This record gives sequence, C-alpha cells and structure tokens, in this order.
Amino acid sequence: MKKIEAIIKPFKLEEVKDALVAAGIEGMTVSEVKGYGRQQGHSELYRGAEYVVEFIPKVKIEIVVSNEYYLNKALTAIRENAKTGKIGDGKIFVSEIIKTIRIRTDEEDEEAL
Amino acid sequence: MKKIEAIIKPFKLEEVKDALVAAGIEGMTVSEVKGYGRQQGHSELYRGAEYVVEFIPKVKIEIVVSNEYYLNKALTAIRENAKTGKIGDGKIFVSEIIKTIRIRTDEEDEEAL
Amino acid sequence: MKKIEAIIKPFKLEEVKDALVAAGIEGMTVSEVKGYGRQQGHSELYRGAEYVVEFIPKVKIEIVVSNEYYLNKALTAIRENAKTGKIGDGKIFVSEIIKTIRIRTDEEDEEAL
Amino acid sequence: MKFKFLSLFAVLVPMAAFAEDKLDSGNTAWMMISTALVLLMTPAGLALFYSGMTRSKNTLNTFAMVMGAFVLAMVLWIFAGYSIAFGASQNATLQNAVGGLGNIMLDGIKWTDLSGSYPTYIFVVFQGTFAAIAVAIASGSVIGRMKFSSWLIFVALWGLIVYAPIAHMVWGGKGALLFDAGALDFAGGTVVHMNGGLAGLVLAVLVGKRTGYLKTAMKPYSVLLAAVGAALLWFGWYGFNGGSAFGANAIAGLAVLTTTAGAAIGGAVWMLLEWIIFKKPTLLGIASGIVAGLVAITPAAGFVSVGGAFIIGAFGSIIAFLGVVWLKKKFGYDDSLDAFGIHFLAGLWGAIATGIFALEDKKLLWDGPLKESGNRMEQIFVQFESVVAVGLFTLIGTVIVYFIASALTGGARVDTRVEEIGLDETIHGEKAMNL
Amino acid sequence: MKFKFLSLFAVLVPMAAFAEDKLDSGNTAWMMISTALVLLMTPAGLALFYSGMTRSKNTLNTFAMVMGAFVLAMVLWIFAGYSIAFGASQNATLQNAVGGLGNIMLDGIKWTDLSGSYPTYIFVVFQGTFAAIAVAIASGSVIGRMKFSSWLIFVALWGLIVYAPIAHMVWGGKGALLFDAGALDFAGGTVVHMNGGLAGLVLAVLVGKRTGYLKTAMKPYSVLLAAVGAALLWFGWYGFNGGSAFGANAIAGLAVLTTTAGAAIGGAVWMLLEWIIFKKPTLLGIASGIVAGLVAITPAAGFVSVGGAFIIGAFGSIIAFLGVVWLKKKFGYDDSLDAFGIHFLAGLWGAIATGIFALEDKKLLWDGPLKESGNRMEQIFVQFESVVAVGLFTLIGTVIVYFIASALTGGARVDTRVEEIGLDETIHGEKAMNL
Amino acid sequence: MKFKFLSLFAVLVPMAAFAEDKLDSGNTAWMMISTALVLLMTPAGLALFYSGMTRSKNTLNTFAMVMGAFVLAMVLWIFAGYSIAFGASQNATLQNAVGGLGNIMLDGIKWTDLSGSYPTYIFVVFQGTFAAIAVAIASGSVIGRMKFSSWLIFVALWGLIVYAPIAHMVWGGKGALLFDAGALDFAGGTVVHMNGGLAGLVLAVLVGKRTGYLKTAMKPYSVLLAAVGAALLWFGWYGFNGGSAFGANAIAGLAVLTTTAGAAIGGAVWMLLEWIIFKKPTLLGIASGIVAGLVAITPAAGFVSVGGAFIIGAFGSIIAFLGVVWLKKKFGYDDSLDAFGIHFLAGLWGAIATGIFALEDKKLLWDGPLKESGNRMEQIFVQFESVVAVGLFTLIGTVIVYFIASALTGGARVDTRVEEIGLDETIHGEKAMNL
Ligand SMILES: Nc1ncnc2c1ncn2[C@@H]1O[C@H](COP(=O)(O)OP(=O)(O)O)[C@@H](O)[C@H]1O
Ligand SMILES: Nc1ncnc2c1ncn2[C@@H]1O[C@H](COP(=O)(O)OP(=O)(O)O)[C@@H](O)[C@H]1O
Ligand SMILES: Nc1ncnc2c1ncn2[C@@H]1O[C@H](COP(=O)(O)OP(=O)(O)O)[C@@H](O)[C@H]1O
Repeated sequence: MKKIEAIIKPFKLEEVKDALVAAGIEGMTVSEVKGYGRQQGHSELYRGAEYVVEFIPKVKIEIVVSNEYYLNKALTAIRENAKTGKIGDGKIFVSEIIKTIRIRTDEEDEEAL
Repeated sequence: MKKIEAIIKPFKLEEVKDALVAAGIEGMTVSEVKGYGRQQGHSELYRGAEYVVEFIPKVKIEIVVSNEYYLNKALTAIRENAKTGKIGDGKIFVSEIIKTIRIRTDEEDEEAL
Repeated sequence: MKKIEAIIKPFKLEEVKDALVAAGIEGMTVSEVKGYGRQQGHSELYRGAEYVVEFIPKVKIEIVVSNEYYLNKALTAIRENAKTGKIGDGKIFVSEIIKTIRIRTDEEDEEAL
Repeated sequence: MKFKFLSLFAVLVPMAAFAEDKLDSGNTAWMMISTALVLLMTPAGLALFYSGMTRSKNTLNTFAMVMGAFVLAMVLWIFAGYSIAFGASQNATLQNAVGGLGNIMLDGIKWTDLSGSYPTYIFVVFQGTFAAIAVAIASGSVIGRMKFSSWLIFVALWGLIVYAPIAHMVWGGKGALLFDAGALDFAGGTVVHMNGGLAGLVLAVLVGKRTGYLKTAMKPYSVLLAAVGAALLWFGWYGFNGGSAFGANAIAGLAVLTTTAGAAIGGAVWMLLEWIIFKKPTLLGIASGIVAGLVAITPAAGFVSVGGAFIIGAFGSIIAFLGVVWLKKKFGYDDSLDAFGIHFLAGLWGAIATGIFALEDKKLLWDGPLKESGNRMEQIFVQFESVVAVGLFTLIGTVIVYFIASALTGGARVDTRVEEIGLDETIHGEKAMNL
Repeated sequence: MKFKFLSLFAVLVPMAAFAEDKLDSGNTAWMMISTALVLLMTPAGLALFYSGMTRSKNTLNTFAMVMGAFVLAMVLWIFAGYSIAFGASQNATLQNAVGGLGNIMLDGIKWTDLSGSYPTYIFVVFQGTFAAIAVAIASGSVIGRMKFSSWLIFVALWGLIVYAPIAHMVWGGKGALLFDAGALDFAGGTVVHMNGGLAGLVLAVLVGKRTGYLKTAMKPYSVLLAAVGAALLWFGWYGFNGGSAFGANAIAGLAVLTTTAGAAIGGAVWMLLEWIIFKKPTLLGIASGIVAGLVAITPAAGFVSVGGAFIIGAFGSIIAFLGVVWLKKKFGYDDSLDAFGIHFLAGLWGAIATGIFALEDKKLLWDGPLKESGNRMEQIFVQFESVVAVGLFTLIGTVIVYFIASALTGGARVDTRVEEIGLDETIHGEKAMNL
Repeated sequence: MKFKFLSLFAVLVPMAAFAEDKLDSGNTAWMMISTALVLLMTPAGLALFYSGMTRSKNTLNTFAMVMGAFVLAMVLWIFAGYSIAFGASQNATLQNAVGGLGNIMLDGIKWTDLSGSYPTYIFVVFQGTFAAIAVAIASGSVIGRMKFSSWLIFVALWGLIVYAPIAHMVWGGKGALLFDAGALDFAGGTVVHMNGGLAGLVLAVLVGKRTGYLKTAMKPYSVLLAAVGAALLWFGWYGFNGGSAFGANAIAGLAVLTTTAGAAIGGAVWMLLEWIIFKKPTLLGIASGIVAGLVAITPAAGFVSVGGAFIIGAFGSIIAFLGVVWLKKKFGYDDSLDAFGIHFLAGLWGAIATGIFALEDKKLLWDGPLKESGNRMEQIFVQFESVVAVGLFTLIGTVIVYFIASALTGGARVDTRVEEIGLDETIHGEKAMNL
C-alpha cells in the first residue's frame, strides 16, 4: 500500500477531489497547511508597517491506495487537476504504508481501503 | 520504529488519548483534518441555497512507537476506543520511521521516544 | 529521498525556517498541530471551573530532501534552532519517500525538489 | 415601574398639575430612546453574552434561541400579552391576576393616547422589551440540548401564561393581587430577572444536563464576544433602569447614577474574588460581575443612595459568584450559562436589599410600609412576600408550560447524536465560522 | 420625512402656533440621538450584517466598501449633496429636479438656524446618514469582485447625481417634481431602500457574477456577526423611522410601535418559511427577516395601525424571501448579499402597502389623494407612480454613473487572480483573522 | 465642558433667566443618553478597537485592561475623583489644583440637585465616563507586556492623582489654576486625549518594548472587530462632544455637525494617504482615520464652522498618520496601538487648531482672549500654554504613579516566558477563541 501526500493550491481542492472520486478513489483526508517555496508570499499592512507573509495557504491531501493501479490513477488525477502551470502548484510525495486498519470493521490492509 | 496515523471522530479524541496513556504511550501529536469517505456529509443552508459539506471534521493522531510491543498496544487502544460501529469511524495507517531525534536532549531513536 | 517531520514550539518557527533556508532547503510545508507529551499543559478558567488543557500548540514542519547531504543539513538546522533546552522542544522523525512529483512541471524525484 | 409612580412625577414638576395630560417632548424622547436601549439588550447584548459563552458547535443555536425568542415574544406581547398585563380590567375577580383581553392587538388604544406625558404606544413597546428579555434570559440555562421547536412553543406560552400575569399582579394597578402589598421593584428585579432566572433553572432541571457535563471541558466559543455582550447590556441598562422612571426627571438621574455604581463595583468585585480564589482574574469574570451588579441594582435603582448602590452591587456580585461557583457544583444542576446563578440570585438579593437600603424619602418611595409608616422591617417583609409569590407562580407556571411544550413536540430534548454533533449543524444547518 | 410634515407637528402642540421658531429641547434631543442611531446603522450595523455574510477572503473588503462609502458619501453630502437635495432653489425650472448649489459647504446656514424646533445642522447630518446608507446598501450586490477605486468613485458620483436629486424630487418642497404628487413615504422606503437596492442590482448585472457563482459553495464568514449587524440595524432603525417624525411626538411614538411590530413579525415569518420549506430555521434567516420587515415598514411607519404594521412586515418578509430564494435563481443574477432582494423588493412592497394600509387620519396623513378626498385607489396609484419614477431615475442614473466610474478606473472589475485570492489580501493587504 | 459655559445656555433660551434652577426634560434626556453613549465608548468601543489590533495571544488581556480599568476608575471617580475634580473648594490655595474632599462618596449632593437644568448626579456619571476613558486610552501603548496588577494599581492612582487634578485645573471653576487662562477645550481634547495619550507613551517607554518588536510581525487578531470598535466610538462620540454642550441646544447641534465632518474626513484622508503611499487602503486605516478625526475635532467641536471642522479633521488624520508611520519609527518607542500617535498628537493638533479656527461668535466662545478682545494670536498662545501645562503635569504625574505601581507589584513587566506564551493564557487563563 502506498500513501500519496499532495500539497496543492486551496482553490483546486474541489476539482482534484472530483477527479479522484471519478478515478475510483473513495477516501481521502485533507488538511490546511502553509507552504514555503519558490512562490513569493504576499505583503500585509498594519498601520504603515509592511511585512511579508512568507507562508502561503495550501491544502494537503492524503490518500492511501492499495496498489499500483490506483496509485497511478490517483497521481494522474492530481497532476491534471491541480496544475495551473504557475509557480506554487505544489508537490506530490509517495511513501510506503505497511498496515491499514478500518476502525469500524476491523478489516485490515487492502480490504480496509 | 513505526508511525501510526489514525483518523478518528473528533469527539472520540479524549477517550483514545486516555487509553493510549494508560497503555504507556506518552507522546502523540494531534491535528484537525477533514475527511472524505463513505460517510455522508451534511448539508448547510445559506439564504435558501442548500449545499452539501462533503468534508467531515476528523482528528488525526500521530504516534511514533519504538517497537512491536508498543505498536500493538497503541493499535488496540485506538481500535477499541475510537469505534462506534457507525460509518466514518476512520482508519489507521502504519508506516516505517528510520530515525527519531528528541530536540531537547539530542537523544536519538528508541531513546528519543 | 527522505521526509523530515519536525514537531517544534510555535515561536521557534521563524528561526528554524531561516536556518533551513540558509542551509539551502528551499521548500517546506508547515501545519498547526497540538502535542501531548511530558510537557505539562496549562489550566484554563471558566466561571470558576478550572480545566487542564493537555494538548499544547505545536508546529509541524515537513521537508522532503533528496539526499543525505541535505538531510543532515536540515536536521542540524532544526536541532540547533528549535532547541530551548526546556521540556516540550519536540521531536524529529525521518522516513522514506519513494516518489516525488512537482505538479507544475511534471518533474520527478530529485529534480522535483 | 408602577403606574402610580407617575404621580410622583407631578411632585417634581409642581407647576404642572395636569402634566399627565400633555405630551412632554423631553420625556417622550427619553422613553423612546429607553425603549431602543432595552431592545438592544436582547438580540445584541444578551445574544452575544450568551453565544460567546457557548461551545462553538452550539453558538448559533444559542443566538437563535435569544433572537427567535425575542421576535416571537414581541409579536405575542403586542397581540395579547400587553392586554393581559396592562389591559383595562373587565372584572374585579379577574383583575387580581390579569387585565383581560380588552386590548388584544392594542384594540382601543389610539396613537394620540398618552401614558402620563408620553404616548401609550411607547409604553407598550417599552414593556414589550421587558417581557421579551425575561424569557430570553431563561434560555441561558438550557442551551445545547433543547429542541428549537419546544423552545419556541415554550416562549410563546410562557410570555402569555407566566410573564403577563406576573407583570399584572405586580404592576397592574389597583386591585391586582400583589399591587397593594407595596413591594418596591423599581425596574423589574423580581418580574424580569428572578422570573427569567428561575424559569431557566426549571428548564435546566426538566430538560436535564448536557451530555458530558462536568466530565468534558466545555470551552466558550469567544469570551471576547461575551464581554462585548456585557458591555452592550450595560449600555442598554440605562434604558432599562433609567426608563423605568418614565420620564427624563431627577429619579431617572438617580437611577443612572446607581446603575453605574452597581455595575462598576459588581465588575470590580468579581474580578477581585477570582484573583484571590483562583489566582486568575478572567475577562469573563469581569463581564459576569458587571451583569450581576446590574441585576442586583435593578429593583433598587430609583430608591437608594450611591452608598446603597455600591453595597447592593458588590454583594450582588458576591452572591452570584457563589451561586455560579459553589451552589451549582453543590446541587449538580446544569445551569449552563448561569441564568439562575446570576439573574435569579442577584435579582433576589436586589429585591430584598431594596427594602434594606431604600432611602426614606417620600418623593422616591412608592406606597408601602416604608413610605406610609417608616417601618423598614415591614417593608423588608413585604419584599420577601413578593419574592415568594413571584417565585411560586413562576415555578408552577413554568413547569406547566414546559410540559405542554414538551408534549406538543414529542419531548423537549434533542437526541444524543444531535447533541454530539452540535445544534448549529443539525438544527440550523449553519456553522459559526468559515475561515 | 417631508418638510411640509412639520406643519403637522403644530397640530399636535396647538398652543404653539409659532412652535417652529423656537428650539424645543426634547425634539432637539430626539433628533440628535436619532442622527446618532442612523449613523450607527452603516459603519456598524450594515457593515457587520454584510461582512458576516461574505466569504472570509473578502470580508474586510466588504466592511471597507461600507465604511469607506460612508465616510466619503458623508463628506460629499455636507459639501454639496445637501445643497442639491435641500438647498434653496434659485430657479423654478431647476427646482423640479435639484435645489441648487446655493448651500455648498452649508454656506448660508447658521448654527442658530432652526428646522422647525431643532437646529438645521442636525437636519443636515440626519439627512446625510440617509444619503450615506443608501449607497452603502448597494455594495451588498457586488461584493467580492469590484475594484475598490471604481466603487469609491461610484459612491462619490452616485451620491450627488442619483441620490441627491431623488431626495430633492421627493422631499424637496413645493415645485419639486414628485413632491406635489402626494406620495406617502414616511422614512425613505423609496428614496433609500428601493433606490439603494436597485442600484445594487444594476451594479451586480454590469459588473457580472462572481467567479464560480452557483458552482462553488460561498460560505459566510460569520453568521453570528451578521446577526449582530441585524440587531444593530434594528436598534438604529428607531432613529431612522422615529426620527423621521422630526420630533419627540406622538407620531414618533406610532413609528416606534409599527417599526417594532414590522421587525418582529418579519423575523418570525422568515424563520417559519425556512422551517416549513427547508426543514431548518437558520439564524441568518431570522436576521434577514428582521431586516426585511424593517425595510417594508419604513415608508409606512407613521401612517399605519399596528395591524397594518404586522401585515406589511409579514408580507415584506415573504416577498423578500421569494426574491432571495426564487427570483434570484430564476433570473440568475448574482445579487450577492441580496441588497436588491431585500431592500428593493421589501421597499417596493412597503411603498405600495402604505397606500393600502394608511389610516384615514388627517393628523397623520400628508397631502395627497387619501387625505384630500379619502380616495384610496388614487393614493395607491400615486404610490405606484412615485415608485416607477424613482425606479427609472435610479436605473438610468446608476448605469451612467457606473460607466463613468468604470471608465475612470480602467474597468470596474478586479482580475480573476485577485478574485481567486480574495480582495482582502490583494486590495487591502489585510486578513480577516489571525488566530 | 466648562461650568461657566452654562450661562451661554441662558443666552439661547432668553425667556428663562432662571433656567438653571429648573429641570428641563429635554436637556435631562440628552445628558442621560450622552452619558450612556460615552459609557459605551470604553467597554465596547475602545475595548474592541484595541483588542482587535492586538495579537490573538494577548487580545483578552487587552480587553480586560480596558474593561477592568473602566470599572475600577468609575468606582474611584464616584468615591473620590469627582470630589477632587469638581468638589466644592474648601481652601483658596488648594482650589488652584483640586476641589477638595468635601464630596467624597458624593456626600452633600442630593438627588434633587441640579447642574443647570439637569440633575447633578447625571453630571457626576457623565464626567466619570470621561475620567475612565482617559486612562483606558493609555492602555493601548503598553499592551502585551504589563502585569495586570501593576496596571490596575496604576489606573486607581492615576485617576485620582493625575486625571482629577487636571480636570480641576482646567474645568474646576474660578480660582482653578488653568481656568482663568481662557483656553478653549470643548469636550476634552487636552484633558482626555492628550492626557491619556501621553500617559500611554510614558508607560510604553518605562515598561519597555515588547519582545521581538520590529523583528517579528505582530499580526492583529481581528481588524474587523477593530473597525466595529471604531464605529462604536464614532457613535458614542456624539455623547462625548454633543453632551459637552450640557443640553439639547443649538451648540450641541453644531457639535453634532462638526463631529460628523471631522470623523468622515479623517477616515477618508487616512484611506487616501495609505493608498498613495502604500498602494493599499486598509480597513484599519479607515477606522484609524475616523478615530483621529474624532480626537482632533473634540476640543473644537462647539467652536468652529463646518469648514474648520473639515480642516481640523483632515489634518488631525494626517498628523496622526505621520505619528504612527514616521515618528514612532524614527524614535523607536513601542507605542503598541498608537494611543500616543493618535490620541495625543491629534488631540494636540485639535487644541491648537481650536485657537486658529474658532469662530468669532460671542455666543459660542468661552471667556478668553478671542472673546474678550478678538485677539486670535493671543488665544492661540493660550492654547499652547494649556497644552504645555497639561502635558507637563501628566508627564510628571504619570512617571510618579508608574513607579509607585511598579514598586507595589515588584516590577510592572511580566517575565519573558509569560510574554512569549501570551497574557491571555498566563494571566487570565483564557483563550480568545475555541473553534
Ligand atoms: N522540499 C519540500 N518539502 C516539503 N514541501 C515542499 C517542499 N518543496 C515545496 N514544498 C511545498 O510545495 C509548495 C509549492 O512549492 P513552490 O516551490 O512554491 O512551487 P512549485 O511547486 O511550483 O515548485 C510549497 O508551498 C510547499 O508547501
Ligand atoms: N484511502 C484513504 N486515504 C486516506 N484517508 C482515508 C481513506 N479512506 C478513508 N479515509 C479517512 O477515513 C475517514 C473515514 O472513512 P469513511 O469511508 O467515511 O468511513 P469508515 O472509516 O467507517 O469506512 C474519512 O473521513 C477519511 O478521513
Ligand atoms: N511518540 C510520539 N509520537 C508523536 N509525537 C510525539 C511523540 N512524543 C512526543 N511527541 C510530540 O513532541 C512534543 C514534545 O514532547 P514532550 O514529551 O512534551 O517534550 P520533549 O520533546 O522535550 O521530550 C509533543 O507535544 C508531541 O507533539
């Protein structure tokens, strides 16, 4: 089993989610994160004091998939739908998962996904 | 060393935490996430416009344990206390950690946990 | 490729970020988490009812690096700058990443970092 | 807030024996702004005070309980409540308890009619804001677990069956049961605060505790908004107490002073108590003390000196503090936002204290033992009497109304799942904040 | 809010044939506090109501649109708007549409001058708060996509070119185009609410829909703050409607009563409609109903009985509800916060309903068919006439002003990237909340 | 706000040579509502304005500093402050600086006593709201690092030792040190704003900068709430300036107009400055400009024309802007929320500008060079004099009071750990928001 972690632009979440669901991925976990990278932050003003906000709001999607087939489908769905072509589109990281449990049913591994 | 990531229902956090502590797990990191899965989201209203909120608030617990003994104790604690038997109870994922450092003491690996 | 996850005290974020950038690490993702550990939580008051807030605000930094060189530079930067020597300084966990993609360019693995 | 009080005004403006027959623009301006001030207290002041203290998953429900109660109670007040409370009595026996239905929909009252020196229509709305806040206060004891439908039916019935008769019995003029007893209640310490606070406790007991009460920490959504609510309550209270002088006169001036003193000392005392006992003075504590001081001074506002006001406000704060911190724990009821602990207890204290500290000044006093014979002990006894009478009526009336409301809605309590998820999402389909 | 109305006051205070020449401290107090109350409605009431409903990324921009519009419109009102609307006419033909420029910077008005029985300077500011809220209302239709520069230029021009002439035509005294028609508009149902609401729709159509409209859920930042805004609007409305009696008199008392009734029933009705149709009564719904009820009763506040007020408020709420839930969907325009749906529609209904429900009481009525000949049908017709006239003028004027503002700022719409990120960050460099 | 001003009122109502002996209901209504309005400014207006600008970890502490200061200062004002400032003088030498202790606990003042045409008790509370806001303003300069205990002791002492004598010297009647100089300060530009603002700076310097000042970005918790606070301040300011005419008269009407003009132009100008200089007009900027305009017009409100008001408000905004953006940077002090930058600087400018722009109208002017001999240069010089005198007294008094407070609490500054974690958690055990 593999875990995909994708850092994307927040306003792309809806599209990516729809594409994932269309690709047969039925579960995912999403969180709000702040990214630092090549994309320039914006500056904020407070009574004449200007400061740069370097951390940019991003969304992290985590998906655990059971096999290569779904891994590839998920990667494609994310790549295609999160891309704007402009700096800051984000990154996808893949890692290994050695065990999965569905709490409700006590199913394990592939069955739990 | 293994990392456990458990996605659970928010109101179960307290019970799970207590069970983990009782099982000898002394450290954990928790974050607020939103889950998408089989559990239906609820609908919200805004001046007559009804929209479905598909992402459901969940809590993610991350625990790094030093060995199989604690891994099993932790998994049991979570399984038993996060379960309601109703859809949306969440998932547990286990993965490998290759190095751990306690920042305060510079201890490493098993000692750092 | 390795992924570093560091749980640190929130007010150390700025320093750690600067040190990482100085060490040549150009990208990272940050999120707000709550930690449970040896560090004692504080108590809050609500109309005479005192309750202990056991989860302490922490910041999690995630960095994926392409090789040992950057891994060590990053670890050093974090260790040195997140340390206060007082309980609750946090932990660093390292794990394996098997694939990285930069969404904007479709570059993969080392090139994507 | 008694009708007969109007005659006192004549004393102050002696050149106008017929003052009551002519509109006075200054008094009219004051009564209109007082009405607006008291109005603000509910959908802004109390709503913020309460919803700021509620858990974030129930905060909009709390606000809706207050705002929904207010609009409903106000509609029904105009429709029938006013007539029941202040309507022309049609029958001597009836007059003991209610005014009658002769002024349903304000029938028979013309826009040119005056109450003393200002239009009767203003009196109607001014009184309506009191009726509506009384029941809204009660919501504070049962937030987070009551069906919205049961609550609104309760509100509708309570306003007509409990509040209006009490208002009549106390303020309804000659022939009304408690009117002749001679109790001093300047601006509604018994009628509004004890009444609403006790109704709250009854609801809290009948509906039961929130799931997890005393086990899980129930964190307030926003203490800052609760404090803003308290500030708005203070502001509005100048209409509540000042307006109860029914004119821009010297008694109103006294009420402005005593109200300020009571609120300020109340806030300072609670802050100090927390500091001493818990080592931490909280913002919510300062705000709570201000409200407790205001409640306590309400029945006394136009009767006492500034020294009396300080004492009443300070002890009002202490008593409410004990109610919230000690009594509630001791008896274990879940008076969630302390409607009983603050409004009932400080109101009760204020009602008794009015007898103790009222100045012996015939121009200030209403008819009663103290005015008539300077008999303070008897006055205090009358205060007790009125407190007990109002308390009993509220108790019984609220229980009855609750069971009707509960029966009509198949039980007044939401099911556990709804409580767990929160009432904002389940009942209203809304969320406190979308960041 | 007509000048001639002042003569009615004399009727109420018959001993003062020369009442208009002497300052009355009660009326002056009431007009000052009314002015402060109406002021509060915009930078606090409307600003909270609107920014609470906006997405968090645009909420400060929404607040700034309201607050910025208010300060700018007020400066220009004092500078020239007042003169255009109420200035001494210098020319009979001109007088049809504008008062002239004779009182630029209030030239010629002394601090001792009176408007009836209170200082003219108070009248100037009181009217200024109406002018400023009218344009601020319009912002609700175009939040989240309009350049701040275009908006402010629009505000400046609209106040002088659209609002001031309309105010003149309706309230500008003898010789003004619509003045003699005899339309009843007690406190600005047509001049303020229809006017501002329609200007909003025009902007919404010309600027275009928000990106993603009807596709993505646009969640309100804080329904709680929106509800607080509605409560503050209700509070301020006592100045809006009560102050439009221009004195602390019996007509003001009537307005206080009808305003209360309209607001309360409006809130209750909207809550009920949502409950029946969507199974969920929302807090935003109660708040919206209150505002709709208030808008509807505005033109009628000093003319109708409490029964009329209930009917006008209830239907105002129903009509606004339909406007928001059905009409908007049907025609597909993006009237984002429903300035049109609530202010225009309820204002329109209120204007017509005033003709239907106005009491036949010569002391209340202004000159017009109903007063002169008791001809209600004709009065209703006159109400229609004035609605159409104001509507057309607003429509044409707003389109022209929009195109000027748009041309001066190189298009009135922000680019997509700005819209995507949000206007708070891009235009103001600020963030709603830093937790 | 001078006592002698009351005689002017007689000029306006010439038929009443003995007007001062009779209660006027209109004036009484106005003074009561003015009192309520000024009250609202502190625990709601200023508290929101300030805590909205503070970092989220210190926002409740900021609110508590304001609200706690308010209740404490008010209690002490009634207890002794009023007597020191306005008490009957017992000794000619003493009278130079203080009124004496003859009215401790308002001893000797009866509820029937009048101040001119309204009850003295109202005057007491009205003045109390001024005393309490003055010290609350100062908190803005030292938020985020001062012990709550030191702060409250400072508040208690400062009100009696610094504020009350200054109020006496300027407004304390014949024989008071600065009274005869003939300075014009309509509503407290020097006594309240300069005074509070300078006290703030002194505290900021003595307590020292916040850790990380100018290094870390200190993000405001909620600019939206700060803007709401500014709106409430504006609203309340009608009582502050309008009530300083001590009646519902034509001078109050003038103050309402100039206050509106000053606030509106102040907001517009600050917005423009930011737009030009930083390319981004912020909501906080509009709100800050409104407050700066209001501060600047305060001493001039009853003396200048609308043209003068525009100029004073505009330059008040510009000067405060420079103080905040440039002066603070140049000298490097940490005037955290700009109590000095806005209240002192705009108050200073307003005080001088009053001399420059006061109308030569004997009915408006107070005794002084301009009134007596039309000598404007001398009047401006007197304005300077009073500014310097008040400034020096505040400076010295505040330093002394600070050191006492600091000594009594073992240093006035919290330790670094507390500052790091935030004062909400450590001092109050509370958290701004629980989502
Ligand atoms: N090495 C990294 N480790 C973890 N997260 C990263 C890393 N590099 C980039 N990111 C995340 O990806 C986001 C986008 O990266 P950025 O360099 O701004 O643009 P791009 O993805 O177009 O190269 C960052 O905001 C950050 O959240
Ligand atoms: N494949 C997955 N990858 C990551 N998170 C998942 C995955 N599937 C489910 N989740 C998480 O688990 C939660 C519960 O899943 P759901 O399908 O709703 O119910 P259940 O756990 O009872 O099967 C989801 O809300 C989501 O946060
Ligand atoms: N086993 C663990 N798994 C995951 N996170 C941990 C673990 N132990 C500690 N942490 C995180 O590290 C933080 C600091 O740990 P703590 O025991 O308080 O102090 P220290 O790091 O000084 O030993 C915790 O708040 C928690 O977020």
